[in-house]
Amino acid sequence: MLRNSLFLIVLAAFAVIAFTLVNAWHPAESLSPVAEHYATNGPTEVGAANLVTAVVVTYRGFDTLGEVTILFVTAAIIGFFLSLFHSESPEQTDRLMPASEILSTASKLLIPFMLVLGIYVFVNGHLTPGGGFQGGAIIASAFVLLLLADPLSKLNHRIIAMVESVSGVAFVLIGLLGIFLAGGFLDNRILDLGTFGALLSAGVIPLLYIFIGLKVGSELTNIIGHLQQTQKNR
Amino acid sequence: MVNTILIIAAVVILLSMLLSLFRFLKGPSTFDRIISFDVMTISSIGLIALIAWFANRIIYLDIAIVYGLLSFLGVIIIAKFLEKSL
Amino acid sequence: MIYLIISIVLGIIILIMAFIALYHRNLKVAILSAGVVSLFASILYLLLDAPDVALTEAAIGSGLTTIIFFYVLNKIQRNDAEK
Amino acid sequence: MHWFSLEYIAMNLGFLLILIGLWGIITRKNILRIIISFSLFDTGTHIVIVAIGYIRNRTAPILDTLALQKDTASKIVDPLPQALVLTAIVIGLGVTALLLVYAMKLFETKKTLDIHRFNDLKW
Amino acid sequence: METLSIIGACITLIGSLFLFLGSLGLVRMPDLYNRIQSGTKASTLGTLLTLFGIALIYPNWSGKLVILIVFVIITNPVSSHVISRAAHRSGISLSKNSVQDDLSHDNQQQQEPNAIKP
Repeated sequence: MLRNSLFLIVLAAFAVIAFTLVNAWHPAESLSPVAEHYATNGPTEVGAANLVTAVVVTYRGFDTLGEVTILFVTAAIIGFFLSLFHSESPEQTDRLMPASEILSTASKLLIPFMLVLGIYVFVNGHLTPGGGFQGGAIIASAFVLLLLADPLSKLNHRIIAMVESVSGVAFVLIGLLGIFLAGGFLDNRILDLGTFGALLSAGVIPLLYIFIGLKVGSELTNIIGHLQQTQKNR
Repeated sequence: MVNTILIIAAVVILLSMLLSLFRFLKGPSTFDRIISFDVMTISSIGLIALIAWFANRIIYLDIAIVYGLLSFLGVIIIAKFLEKSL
Repeated sequence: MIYLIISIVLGIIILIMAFIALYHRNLKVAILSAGVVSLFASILYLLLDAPDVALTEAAIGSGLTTIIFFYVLNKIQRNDAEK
Repeated sequence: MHWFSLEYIAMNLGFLLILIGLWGIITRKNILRIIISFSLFDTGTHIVIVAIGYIRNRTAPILDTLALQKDTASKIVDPLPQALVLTAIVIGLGVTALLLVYAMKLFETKKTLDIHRFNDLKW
Repeated sequence: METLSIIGACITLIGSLFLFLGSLGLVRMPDLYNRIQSGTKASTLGTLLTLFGIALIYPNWSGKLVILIVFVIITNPVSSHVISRAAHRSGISLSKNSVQDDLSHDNQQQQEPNAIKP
């Protein structure tokens, strides 16, 4: 009881801080100078219709590199941790009930659709909302549906690891090419900017997003696959 | 005219979400809550389409597709979990 | 105007769901309501003119997080039953 | 009356979610529930950051129509917070997955999820 | 053009009314299976009508809306099926007023050794 009241006091202090913050805050009337630069010069400098993509991939490409690295480290740690679980009784997999006819049929219909949707999302990242991370997540969910429809199926971890490392290396290589052929690391003006709003435009942004999408998708699939295998082992 | 009718439609969808929220709060079993979750997300697809109309941007419809997909997956996974066949 | 109504209703639903996520006895319901919080937050992002964030939240915040939660809960409960 | 607008509602909602998540993190006993509270906290901060970049009567920063392509800076909302939140959500997933796997491992060693039982390092 | 968009708006309104009726059934129905059928059937129809109405208002949006409609048609029945199957497996009983339970009948038949394979 005493502990809870102490926590309540701490929380009240936080509430006061939050209230003062909200009370002193006024909604912006115009863009901040940085954002204004992005908005006015972004379409001509980067050529991406989606300004968020321009910020994520080009102007703040280092953030994305760090983010992808964090995801990679997370997936590696999770794989390491889950491999520490010792497998005992494999006959327990027998009690898994197979998925119903309707679900397996629907998943056969839906999985290609989801893969295509994921590819659409990350190829069109510079034109419509979405991008590598969302597309990767959708591809990973397609594999989740595969595992749900058939609990005994197994993902091939070697292929997943290969896709992941190849796309990671390609991402960094394209970034390094930017130093030599264009203005700096992860500069997208290696290729021609093309016509604004076309699918093949904005320099290497579609290419970069394809690699990010494959990398994120294989990492998330890796996590899910490891989790699902530990389910079966015990 | 069209705008007014669509605003009324959006308000009706919000009311239906509140009703399914009531079932979520009351539902005796977990399955009632799942079905209420399902109805909420299905109604949200219509709501997102209406929001896309209000904002006059076609790109918002992409979100509706992904939204429907992922909520479907969530429903399937919790059902399989309760069936003890995950 | 309609944005205001939608955002108020979404806010009410999100707050109620957050309280359920903290205080419901059943852990499955708590995870489910955390997923609902994420899903409705994604509609709120859409109202705030951030479709990119809405897509990310719908795909990652609600979808994959819920899936991983259930895998882990399944593993824990199965261990619990064996004990 | 100025409180009664979309950006203030979103801002207050975000801070309330942050407070709820904080309360859950410090008072709940079950580790999984602490992780759920952490994800609520996450969502709250994201809502606050997106609400900072919101400007009234403007549209999303995706220039797919011709009308948006000229005089862009006076028609779109701030793209910068959105990009930051995009990064934060993905990292949030990684952190949550890591926390969950740690919780699994903790459960395997001690057969409990009660946070008060993990007092090995307490003196 | 104007009449078409007004018709589309009315169809959207009817769709949202179906969504409302679906969740009303969710609140009012006596047992879980009735709730499942009222919730998913009515709300599927409601979503379809809503999307179709918007497609009538903006004909150049109809590509994405058709994809969305096909998608809703595939996923919704599957999810309701999976929920009801899981509920039946975990032993939630039917309401007292219901008269037939074919799935448990089938399950009993499958457990018998000489049952005919479907």
